[in-house]
Amino acid sequence: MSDPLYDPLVWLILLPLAWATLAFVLGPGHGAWPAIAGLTAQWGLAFDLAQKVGSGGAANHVVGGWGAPLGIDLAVDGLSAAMLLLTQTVALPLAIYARSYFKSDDPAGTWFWPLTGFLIAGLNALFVSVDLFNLYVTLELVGLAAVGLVAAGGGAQQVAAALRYLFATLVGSGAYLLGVALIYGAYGTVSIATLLPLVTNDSPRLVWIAGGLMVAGLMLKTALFPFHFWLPPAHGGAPAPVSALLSALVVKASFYLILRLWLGPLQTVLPAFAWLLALLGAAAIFWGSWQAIRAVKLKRLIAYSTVAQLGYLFLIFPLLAAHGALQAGVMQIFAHGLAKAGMFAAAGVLIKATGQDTVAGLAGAVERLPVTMFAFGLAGMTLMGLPPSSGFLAKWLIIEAALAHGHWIIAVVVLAGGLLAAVYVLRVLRQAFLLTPASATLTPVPRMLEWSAFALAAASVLLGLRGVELMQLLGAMA
Amino acid sequence: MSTGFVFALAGAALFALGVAGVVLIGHLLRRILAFNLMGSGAFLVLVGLAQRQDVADPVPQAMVLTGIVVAVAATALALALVRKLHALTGQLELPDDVDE
Amino acid sequence: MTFAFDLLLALSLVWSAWRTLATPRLDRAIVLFIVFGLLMSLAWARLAAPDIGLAEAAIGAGLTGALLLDAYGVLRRRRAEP
Amino acid sequence: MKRMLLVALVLTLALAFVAALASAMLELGPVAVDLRAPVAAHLAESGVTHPVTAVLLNYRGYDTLLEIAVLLLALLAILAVVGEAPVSPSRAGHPVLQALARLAVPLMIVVAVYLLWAGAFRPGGAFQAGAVLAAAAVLLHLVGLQPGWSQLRLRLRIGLAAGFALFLAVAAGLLTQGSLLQYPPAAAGALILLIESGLTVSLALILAGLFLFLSREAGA
Repeated sequence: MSDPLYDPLVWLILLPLAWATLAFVLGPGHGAWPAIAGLTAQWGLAFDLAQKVGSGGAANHVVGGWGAPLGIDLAVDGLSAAMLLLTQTVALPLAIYARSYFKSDDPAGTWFWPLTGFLIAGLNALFVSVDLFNLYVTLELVGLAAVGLVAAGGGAQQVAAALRYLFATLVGSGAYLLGVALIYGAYGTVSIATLLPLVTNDSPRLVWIAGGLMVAGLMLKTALFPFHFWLPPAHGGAPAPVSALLSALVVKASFYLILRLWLGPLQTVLPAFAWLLALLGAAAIFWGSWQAIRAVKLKRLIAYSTVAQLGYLFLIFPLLAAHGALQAGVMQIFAHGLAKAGMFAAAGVLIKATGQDTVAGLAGAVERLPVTMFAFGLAGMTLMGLPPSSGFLAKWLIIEAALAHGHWIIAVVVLAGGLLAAVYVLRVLRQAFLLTPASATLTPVPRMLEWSAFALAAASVLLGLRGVELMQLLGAMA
Repeated sequence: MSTGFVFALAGAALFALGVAGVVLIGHLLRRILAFNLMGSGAFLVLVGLAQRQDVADPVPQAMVLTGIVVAVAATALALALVRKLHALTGQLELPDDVDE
Repeated sequence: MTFAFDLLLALSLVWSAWRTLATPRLDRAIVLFIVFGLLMSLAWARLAAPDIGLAEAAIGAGLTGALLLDAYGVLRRRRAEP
Repeated sequence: MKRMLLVALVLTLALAFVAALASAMLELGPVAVDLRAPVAAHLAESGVTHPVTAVLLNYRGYDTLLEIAVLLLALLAILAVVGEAPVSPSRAGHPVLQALARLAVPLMIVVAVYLLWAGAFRPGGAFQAGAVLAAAAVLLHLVGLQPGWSQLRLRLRIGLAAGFALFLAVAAGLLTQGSLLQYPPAAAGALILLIESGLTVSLALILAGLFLFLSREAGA
């Protein structure tokens, strides 16, 4: 790096921290413009970083100049660069959406901007950290910010959901922390790069326990079946922009960390659990889809769909040795991230406009809110995995990797999951195409809400056509 | 057996006790206590195991200082939520999660 | 001798933690939790970690204990009023 | 009956876990990396002489930066949860207690300043100092001399955020030295004291805030 002041990796952490603090000082309800400006700059930084990493350069930053294991190192490879790019790409339209969504007197929006700033800072810091203890701090930053956003200004239901979420996330990070403590006890370091050559097949038993604890804690935070109990009330009950941020990004962060441990320091330990995780992933697909099909409330349906879609991510673990499985996983993270952000944003518009939060209340939505329903349909297309969407590409890649291994059962699960997704998506669309009931009233909603939802949903489909670039980025993985 | 080791073992027991408490206890204030016990257990393991030769190691000690502050932050947030829930519903346990 | 002290302290930690969760009265549970925090400070002193001992006494037992007692007081008053 | 079975099951699992963990801990050999040596070797450049403070604010200062963010964030989340509540009149305290508090508080401030200053070379530092100051504020509240905070005026918001903002600004400014938080050895001691002083004030306000924002609805 020629100019030490311009290191995109560091500014991706400093910028959101700075605008979050500014938003806090500006006071209740303020801070939308600093957030949008900051996120725009961050998007540019993430894009620049991805290009740099994609063309073969790795990026790292030695905080304090000490170097691991004494200091803390930050590093970006293809996987981190992809996650950073996704985070800013989802957060920027959602910020524009949220500015129109929260009216000035909405108690849920009072501290939305600083909380979101800390959330984004935590996510970015998590994606670039290569120090196990530092990762714990970033996990807590993300978790507490997410809980605060869920609870903000809410009623009893929301507060109860936030508490459930808080206990899940705290136990999850507690288990992770004990794992880190055991690793430090066994090796005397928490730096991933230093640990890499030290952890071998004949590592002490304690390291296996540590690996199990860390992954179990992160599974709880990722809401993998049967640890998903906290997700539907939290994601279903939060304000729409918050649901979108949580479903698209926050649960992916802990999944990313599992992947990072799996490919990195614990690569000799964790593969023993591969089929267990894949089995739970398959169970998540069936259980989540079934609950989505039965859900009464619209956002509940979308939240259960998240439980199901997270299941696909865990199917890749038995396949990771094969070329393409990692690409499949990241494509699914992108596809679901963009589509689910778009879908929750669209649901927020529908609920605001119709004043009802049930699926049944959507009758006639197509003729009255065509843009929003189109956005919902596009996002649904990605979730079902129809070509040419990125969801199709992700499922195709999983099936390809599964067949290359001879694990046809995984391919069957993926296909069945797509059919189940079609059932719950079409259930919403069918209702929306019904005639408008005479009693229905429609509150006008800002155009910006509809179009930012549309942009996210459309991006999830269009990414399917530009998947090659993303693959190249991952090819640069160390 | 060294001092570090004794407290690492105690930490393991505290952690397990805390997790069992969070899982089994419905009363929210007690659940917060259980979470704190669990955190203290992890801290004791971190420092105790690293100092099993009974030589002080400043690195895990600094980590625990960080961890204690994070734990009190989480506890305060949890208490705020519990008090809010009690003000709204009069309950100190989580209501069943229903979709209606 | 020091080993016996360590063992006793470790056992008291686990015992007070157990009583914190198992005792039927909530106010006693909170007091036991504060006692647990003070025992933790002693343990940190034994582990040659006086910084953590100070922080644990001030933040862990002190502030957390005050927050818990305050919450308990409010909840009890609310229950008494209506 | 079902409940009893569940309790028995969870406690058995917990015991099994402790047994497995204990036996695995016992078979542990010596560690591959010993950080005590580099911690001691670079102490002279770190700007402080107390190793824990060196780790906390220099070697792993980035952890601490994020940790302050967590604390500020928790306060924010609490504000978002409890919302604007009417402030309750402070409880009438006992006059003897009030007199005692009036004596104790200046003493606590002295202790806090000592802890802050001592942190560079012996146990102590911004956290302990901030906690003592916060305890002083809580004490004043408990005896009825300090009402719970209701409104978050601009001045208070600045005070709460200042420590973190200062830390962040120093961290970013040190990018000119080559990387985040890279203190030049000559200025490290002064910069760390600057950061710790800012942190002490903000930590005291935040920790007191955790208590005072929550307890303002005490009368409700």
